[in-house]
Amino acid sequence: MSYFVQLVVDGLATGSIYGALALAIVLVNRSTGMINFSQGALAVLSTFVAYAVVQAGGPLLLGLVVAVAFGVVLGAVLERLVVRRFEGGDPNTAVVATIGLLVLVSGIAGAIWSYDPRAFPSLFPNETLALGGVFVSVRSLGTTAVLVAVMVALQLLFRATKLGLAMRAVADNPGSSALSGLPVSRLLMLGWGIAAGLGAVAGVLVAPQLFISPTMLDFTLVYALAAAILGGLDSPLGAVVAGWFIGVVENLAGAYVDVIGNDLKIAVPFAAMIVVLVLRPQGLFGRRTVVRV
Amino acid sequence: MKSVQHPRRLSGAVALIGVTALLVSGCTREEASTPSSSGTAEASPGITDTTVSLGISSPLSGATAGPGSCTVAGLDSFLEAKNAEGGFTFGDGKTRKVTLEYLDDAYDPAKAVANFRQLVNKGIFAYVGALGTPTNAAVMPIANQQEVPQVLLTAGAGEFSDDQQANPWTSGFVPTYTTEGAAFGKLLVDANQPITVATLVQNDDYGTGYLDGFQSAIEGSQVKVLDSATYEPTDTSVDGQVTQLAASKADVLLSAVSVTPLQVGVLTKAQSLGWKPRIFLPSNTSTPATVLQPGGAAAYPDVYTPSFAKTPASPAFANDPDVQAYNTAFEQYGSKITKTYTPHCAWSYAEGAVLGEAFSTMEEPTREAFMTSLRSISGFQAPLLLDGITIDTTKEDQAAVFTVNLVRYNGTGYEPVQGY
Amino acid sequence: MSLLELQDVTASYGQGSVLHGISLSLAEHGATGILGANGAGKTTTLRAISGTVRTTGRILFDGRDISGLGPDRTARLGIAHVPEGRGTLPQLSVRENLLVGAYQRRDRKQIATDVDYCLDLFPQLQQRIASHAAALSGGEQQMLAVARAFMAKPRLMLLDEASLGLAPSTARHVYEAVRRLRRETGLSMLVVEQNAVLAFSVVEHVTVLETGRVTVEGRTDELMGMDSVRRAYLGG
Amino acid sequence: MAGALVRLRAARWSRPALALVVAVLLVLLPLVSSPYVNYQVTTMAVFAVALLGLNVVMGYAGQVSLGQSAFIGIGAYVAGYGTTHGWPLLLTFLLCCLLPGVVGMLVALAAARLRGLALAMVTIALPIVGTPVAKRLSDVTGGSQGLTVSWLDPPSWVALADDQWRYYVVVAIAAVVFLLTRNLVRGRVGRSFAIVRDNEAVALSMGISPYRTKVLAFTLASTIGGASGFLYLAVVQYTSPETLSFGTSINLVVAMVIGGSGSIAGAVLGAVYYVLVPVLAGQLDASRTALLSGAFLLLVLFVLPGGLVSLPRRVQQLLTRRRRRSATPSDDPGDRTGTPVLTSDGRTP
Repeated sequence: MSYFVQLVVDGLATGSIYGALALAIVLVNRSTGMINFSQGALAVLSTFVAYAVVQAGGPLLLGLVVAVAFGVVLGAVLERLVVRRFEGGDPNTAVVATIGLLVLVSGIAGAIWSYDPRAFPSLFPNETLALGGVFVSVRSLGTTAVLVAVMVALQLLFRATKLGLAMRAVADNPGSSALSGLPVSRLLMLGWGIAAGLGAVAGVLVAPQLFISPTMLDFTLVYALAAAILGGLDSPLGAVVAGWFIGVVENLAGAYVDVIGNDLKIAVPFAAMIVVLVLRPQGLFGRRTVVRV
Repeated sequence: MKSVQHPRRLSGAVALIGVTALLVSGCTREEASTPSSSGTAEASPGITDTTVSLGISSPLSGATAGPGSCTVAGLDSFLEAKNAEGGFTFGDGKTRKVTLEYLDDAYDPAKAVANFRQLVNKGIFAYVGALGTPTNAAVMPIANQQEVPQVLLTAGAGEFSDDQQANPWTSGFVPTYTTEGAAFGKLLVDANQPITVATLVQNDDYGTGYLDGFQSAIEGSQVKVLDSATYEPTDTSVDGQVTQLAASKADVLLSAVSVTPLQVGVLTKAQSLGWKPRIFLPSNTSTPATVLQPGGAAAYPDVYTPSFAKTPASPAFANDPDVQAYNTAFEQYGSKITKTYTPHCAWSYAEGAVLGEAFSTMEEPTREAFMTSLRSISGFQAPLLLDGITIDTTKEDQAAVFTVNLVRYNGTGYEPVQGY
Repeated sequence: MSLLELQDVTASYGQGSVLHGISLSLAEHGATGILGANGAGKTTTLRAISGTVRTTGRILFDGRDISGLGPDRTARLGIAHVPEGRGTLPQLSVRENLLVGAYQRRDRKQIATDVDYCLDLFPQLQQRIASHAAALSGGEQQMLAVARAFMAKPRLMLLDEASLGLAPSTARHVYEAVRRLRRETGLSMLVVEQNAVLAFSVVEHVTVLETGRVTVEGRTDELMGMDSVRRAYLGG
Repeated sequence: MAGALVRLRAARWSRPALALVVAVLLVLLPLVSSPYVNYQVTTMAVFAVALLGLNVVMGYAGQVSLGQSAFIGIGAYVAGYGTTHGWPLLLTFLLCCLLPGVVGMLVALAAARLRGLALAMVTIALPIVGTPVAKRLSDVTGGSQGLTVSWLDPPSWVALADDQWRYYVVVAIAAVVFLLTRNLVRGRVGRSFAIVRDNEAVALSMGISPYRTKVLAFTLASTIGGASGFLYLAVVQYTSPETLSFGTSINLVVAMVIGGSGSIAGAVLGAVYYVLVPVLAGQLDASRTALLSGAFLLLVLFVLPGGLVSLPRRVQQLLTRRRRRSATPSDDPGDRTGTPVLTSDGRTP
């Protein structure tokens, strides 16, 4: 029994990593209506900034603050200088532009810091708690706690603030939003900025486990996209819950189903995702949209 | 979404432009060869009386770029340092400087093949030291068909070293994964007592090679494998696998994990579950500073690893002249290519010396002569190799380095071990 | 002084000009209908005012030249544009659409009152208050678009083809509400409408455009007397 | 206006001539150029076919697919298995098209009702799951070490080198696939793709089932992808799970958009980009390839959001803009209602 619970706990910890990046994806989608493939790369670059602060002898918390500030500015600047060109055009071109950003930003990080993973300090003590035969690392608990706090904050931002409402309106239809006096271009910049700042938080949270390297989040991004879409793209709660779901299901399938094994366990959450999407295209927590013609 | 309308005549114009561009940049059908002015035999491409040109394609971007960049940086450091001293002395009495052309294949076999062909087209003499099993596997048949040396590969898959009859133009440098796995097996068998083992291996030739070597070594002994798990190099975490293996409560964990953060994850997770077996780590993820210290390896009774090269950063080797020469050369040349260290940097540096050794007995400026020289090195003490490890290229089914020393972590660095 | 004054305004999309020097003026609390055939430049005139198309010439709003300002700036000055084709935010609920309309306002209590007023104006929206705008019928979407524009507490509303694609009874219903809105709030309006009967129910002045130029203008009752106008726009 | 007419007439006259010139050049090229150039052009043909398939589903039918690499992979594995087991070449080729086509159709049957990102995630599952499956089926696929083949050597009756022979075989097959696809997308099927892409409601009202149309597009795309897998093996002579990795899929989507989405020539240009940019980046600085190719990608998109294929149009546009300074970015004049639905080649149906 404790073996089972341990696997679930491990899965939740991994799922929190997926969820952290998924939140940033959801945020950009809700505030600009786009999917940003460079989300992970931006997070990595911001995390490298935190790394540089720590290398220079600064405390990690300062590094985090600097990284978040850097992320916000980076996101806003990229939106203004690069992404703006592709807004309102062919959505495929916009997505490919974000892939271009992904490649470019990873390349910049690689040119400055090289590619081999480096150890990264943790905000939380490197200890393990034993709870009735189940072991949980303080780091995972801390990561999850921050994640939940961020998720609640985002949920509040979108559901309960005027700014959140304005960001959603702009994501939905920028032209129509402008007619109500919304400062569309500033809101788009802000959306990218906040998302990249959030990405910096996610990066600093997961870097102690994943080690920092330019490609740190490349594969996590796939899981994070799956979590974001499974959760229903417009729901922070959905993104986090779906991240956990993927982490847990993967672990259990790998450990208990011999045919699947550790090599094919990745297929299980994806299969689940397909089933969910076919039955409920708006995702687990997404709001249903009925389009009348 | 609006579609873009394109005039149809474009397609023709476009193809025309493309083909013309290629024709302009392309070469004539004559084989590009750089004849040597003198010498009894006609010189192979890429070698003159004063220069020889080598090529390598490794992953220099993407997830495997860390080790990949090191295979270029270490080799380049050795070659450039030697060039700065005047060059390499060849068996025909001439002194030549070596140039190294390197390209990025991002671990993509199709790109590696294209890179290989590009390098050959540019007229390299030999293709050396490339990293990656699928990439080198894709290049191997072409290299052997075109009779271009594809040698001293930084790839531990057996297929590059197992059969030199079938692939006479290919050779591996680093010990095969099988060699490393077998060394662990032998250590346990020699202890002559019942020992239980759990294994975690990468789901590819690296993992299976490791496991095969280990299992054939323990066959018929008192050593039992209780549980095995695999992981994908793309996994975010291997906590689930470690939890699964911890349930076996085995005495030994063989952790053939090639990804640094995942290997650290293994070390952290097992002890957090209260499972403290003896740990076997592969040679590429056992650097004290980047793996053992972050993973808290001191908590385990013993951590073993196969080793054949000195760790340049280790204080134990601070006064070693080889290490000092390496550090100087790397600072000057290699650091332009990568700023992070993996053992591959030291390995490929040593590989440069092996090339030099082969050049020193090469009496004709031909690829055939080069292969003959390269295949007849034995007892060569390359720089950075541990005492007792020598290069022997005369075995038909082994890589250039086919012995490893098992060493044990002592909290700061490694020390030789006598037994389990 | 008139609230809105266009002086020799031209506008173009890429290649060809659509407006060739339009001049018109609208008094405070007044309402003018713009009539004309397809392609005459009616929608472009509204777009020129709200700043969604590039123009030359002068556009004075409350005495201030607003030409060259973007739609968000003109909106903040008090111009609410209800675009052709229902300007709603499909992924947002009806209530959220109304709140977005009130984005520039700070008077929270009055906003709540105005939401209630809108729901009183368009009772159908009351039942759909939590639905996505995308789930509304065409008529309901048009009502929502008008209500959202009103939520900005504008001084001028630009209403573009509010009857387009609606069943005649629904269209009448929308225009009845617009008339009530005008009566009760004194809101100034520019109304573009194919269906002149509906337009005439709201406006007291009319401007007729032909291929980007003003050809006729005058009070509604004057134009009703003109044969050409009656034939062209009132079906006899 | 008159100038444009003259240009059009000239274009009509010169098209067959131009096609002839291109064909002759393509035939002569391998005889004079180096094996390396031949190899690269052959590789371009391989990826042009892969991009053509992707273009059918993404460019023409407007459905996102991040799974194209999986079909190349399946095609390459089928070709490898067929070659090592001595199947006749034609049969191998047909199976290379058929099997990926069936897989593509099955996935589409489940997923074609989805849109946008949901569809993207379902399709990305193919390479994500396909990679470990390929490793698992090591008896057929050679596992992670891959499958090395030696085939398509020139028969004894032709006096051609390996690279020349493979060039002709691959380019000929690619040309046939291009011709067939071109006729398809310019015909009734292509029109239904365009209608479904632009407006599913309109499609329904015209009696076109968006669902069936999408399934057809996916099936075609995966079939063509399988064909390119066959060609891939012919050129590279090796395949491994890396071939079907999702990174390849992403790169293909990039190349398709860069070339020009919804355009036959765009597929060719995209392939040229796909093959040449890594070479260029490697020439500039092999240890900064990611940075260089990312920057290059953004640069091209910035200048040519419509892809490389829009270059002549873009040049023309810039020239006109210089002439008439008042021009603004194009936008639909709102007074006109009921814009006709355009097919991909600009005619009304």
